[in-house]
Amino acid sequence: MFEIRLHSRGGQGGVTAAKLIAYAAFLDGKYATATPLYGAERRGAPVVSFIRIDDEPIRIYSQIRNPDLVIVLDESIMQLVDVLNGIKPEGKVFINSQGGTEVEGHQTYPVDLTSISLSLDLVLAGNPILNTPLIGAIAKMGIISQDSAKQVIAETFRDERNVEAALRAYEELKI
Amino acid sequence: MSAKLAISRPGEGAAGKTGTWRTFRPEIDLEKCNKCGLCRLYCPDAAISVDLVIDLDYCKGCGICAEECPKKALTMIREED
Amino acid sequence: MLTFGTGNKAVAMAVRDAKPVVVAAYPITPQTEIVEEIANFVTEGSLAARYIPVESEHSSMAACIGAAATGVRTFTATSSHGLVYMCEMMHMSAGARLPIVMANANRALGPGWNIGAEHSDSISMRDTGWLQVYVSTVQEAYDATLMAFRIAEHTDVLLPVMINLDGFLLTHITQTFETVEPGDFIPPIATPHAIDINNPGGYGTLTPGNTHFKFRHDIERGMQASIPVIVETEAEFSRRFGREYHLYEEYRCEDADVVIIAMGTLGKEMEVAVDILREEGTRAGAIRMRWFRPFITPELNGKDVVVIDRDYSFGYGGVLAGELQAKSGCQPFSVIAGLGGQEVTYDDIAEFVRIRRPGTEHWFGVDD
Amino acid sequence: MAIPDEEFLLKTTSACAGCPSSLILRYVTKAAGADTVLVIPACCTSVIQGVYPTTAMNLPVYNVAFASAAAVASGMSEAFRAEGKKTNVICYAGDGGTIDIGIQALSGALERGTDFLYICYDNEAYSNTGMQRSGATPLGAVTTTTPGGKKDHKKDLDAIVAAHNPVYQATACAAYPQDLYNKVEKALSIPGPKFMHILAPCPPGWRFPSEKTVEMGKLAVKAGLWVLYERENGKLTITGASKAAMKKRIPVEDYLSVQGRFRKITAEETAEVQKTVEDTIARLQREVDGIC
Repeated sequence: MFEIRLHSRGGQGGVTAAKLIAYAAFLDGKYATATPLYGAERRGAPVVSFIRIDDEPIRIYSQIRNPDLVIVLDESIMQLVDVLNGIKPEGKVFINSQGGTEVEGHQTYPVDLTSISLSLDLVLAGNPILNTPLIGAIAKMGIISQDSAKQVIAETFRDERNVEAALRAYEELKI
Repeated sequence: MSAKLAISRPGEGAAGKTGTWRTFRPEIDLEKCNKCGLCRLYCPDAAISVDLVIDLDYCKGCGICAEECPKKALTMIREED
Repeated sequence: MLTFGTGNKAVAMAVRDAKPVVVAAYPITPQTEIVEEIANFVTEGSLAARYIPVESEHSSMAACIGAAATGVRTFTATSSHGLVYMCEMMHMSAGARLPIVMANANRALGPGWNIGAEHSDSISMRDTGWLQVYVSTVQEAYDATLMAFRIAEHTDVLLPVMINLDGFLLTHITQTFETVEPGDFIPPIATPHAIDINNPGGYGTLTPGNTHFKFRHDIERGMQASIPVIVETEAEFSRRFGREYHLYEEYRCEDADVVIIAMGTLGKEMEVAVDILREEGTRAGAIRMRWFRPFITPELNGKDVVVIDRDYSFGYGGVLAGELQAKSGCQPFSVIAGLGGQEVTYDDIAEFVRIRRPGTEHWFGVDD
Repeated sequence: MAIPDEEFLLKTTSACAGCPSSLILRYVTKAAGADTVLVIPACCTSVIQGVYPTTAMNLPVYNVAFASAAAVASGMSEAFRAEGKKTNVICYAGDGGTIDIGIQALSGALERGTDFLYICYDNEAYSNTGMQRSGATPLGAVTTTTPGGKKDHKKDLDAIVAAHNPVYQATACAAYPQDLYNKVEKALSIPGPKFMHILAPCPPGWRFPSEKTVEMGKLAVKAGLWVLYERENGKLTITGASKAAMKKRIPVEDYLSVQGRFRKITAEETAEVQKTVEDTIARLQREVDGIC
């Protein structure tokens, strides 16, 4: 089982991003679940979502304690939340980062999703859309297939710029 | 019992012969009656027929008919034991 | 059709596929998505139902009663405070033998305010005459909702059915599930005591004690008759659509020395705990109770029993543990866990088995 | 409009002798006809139908819990309409079940545009349980829970209902069966939410002899304490005996003094009741004149 923990702020689309990643995995023929951790989150407050991907039906509903991958949609959250808590020794970290932030001891993938969206003017209710470029980046990491990533974006967003955002993130992420 | 819900079916006497409730009984003086029908109109229990005959099996003896009769053709008479 | 969505969405799609004539509902977290989806189906025309946006849960059940009394198929959904607010109408709907189907997103009751999963809301409705089924996957939420209509409307049963799904844990998780074309799986509804304008009657009139108890007894007859109807419905569902369900689900129980018993999502997660315990050399098994009303006593054959209750009856104990003890004579290790959405993992569940003391009660997170 | 001879209340209910509710119900059902379901919450009428297995009501009656009548009617009406049936759905509820515990469901059903007629028969107290005060009990009335006389005014139910803009709204009184019949018949001819508020002078509750039921209703109208009107598409029309009462009224004292429930009313309270009457009449007259 591959377990992903996604950290974001309310309004950044983290909950939707988790669903889209799980949906892409489903399209790849895998079993997948996406779970938002609800509390009294409001716009701007830290939010956590969980994604599980497996070849077998998933029977676990509790939170992910030892993620294989941590996604940080907002770098500034790292000041507030211990995003690496419980991460597996070989666990990887994806950070939406302007300055190429690296995390010690873990393979880190920094991509500036925010700039990609802003350059394409992909803004919804004042927030740059982060989940479409994220899908591109996650596809580059091999967690979901390119075909499924494309299909998910095509089914979910009408605006062609979302495809462009995903492609740019795909290209920017260095393996 | 196969009924799923208590469903009562319509019938006279659902509350018994309410005529036994009476202390006073209405009596019509046909000499005075002008067949205006107000007694029947106002009877809460529909105990007065279209022909203005009072059904004493059910009349509860409220006395509205006598009270409202414009010709004073109805009087309430004490029931005898 | 294979699809991907939340537990709430699965319930809404099952309702769409069951084609009720009237849906009356009031929104409440975490059930809201169910009524939003149904309102969407009605608006876009994929469900030809009357959607009544009532002003309270008391009225949502009342409106379902009014509609079901005319003999049409009805649905509503609620959660937590909404469910206990409609408590009076829960008794009225079952007492009037109306086959209403309702989804309940299990959620804690205040105070303090808590929107996490807990079974205290539905458990407190156990004596109303409603059938209660607890589901543990998005697929099961869809399947159980479809089956609920067939079970409720069966003329041997004629009792309302509540599908319970854990708030957030199941209502908001996104999983793969398959929808079906029900066809004639749910026969046309034929309520024998529906209002008949041509045969006037006083429905639910004043009923003296020496008759009233006969109607009460008939509710219990319907409850008992529901057991073969459930078995038959689940078998027919499996024949037609390929997915198997039973009154309760056993996991690795054959040679088990100890079984864990729970309902809802914990009843699925505990399978992982069983695998862990087996690897350690403990012969563990699991029984996921699906139907809480009618209560079906599983075969325990002298095994050690660990019961996890996501509920509590104050002054008494865990309700599932107590009922299992009363019905089977077992001496369970009664664990109270997961109230208010308290996080309970498969590791925690495995630990309950390791520390078990039959005949005692353990509050997870309190007694540690 | 000629009142049909057919009776839907068979001889007889177990209502008290001189019961105004029975009298009202006779004409409500005559106007509604056989294709009607009455939805009845807890009230005198849920009891007086008779005891299972026989009922005095010769049309379908659905008995429901106290607070739920309007919501049950909502579901019933939607189900009938969905099936293409025109069956009248009439809630027949007391003042407690309407003004107090049932007002939320009533408000919701009116707001949703439910196609039904809601009738509140108002005997100004919880009579079924032995005369406890309700929100409809008037100032100065003694009830078992206002043993010193009620210190608060009657709730203005009609103003609350009017705020929902129902397609048809009317008042009526047990003492004027023809007026009542006409209004029920008219209400049922209009689709959408309809409301009627009917005064029901209750002999045991109001403490007057059973033969005075009709007389008491007439006094209420003559004193202007109860105004007969209908409001259709927002247009108010004063009807029947109230036309005269709008111009000339008997003093409220003539009405209060003949009822045992007002035995403790003070002179100040009587003056206040009189003032309320004058204010209400003036307000209704302004509406008739199109001033407000």
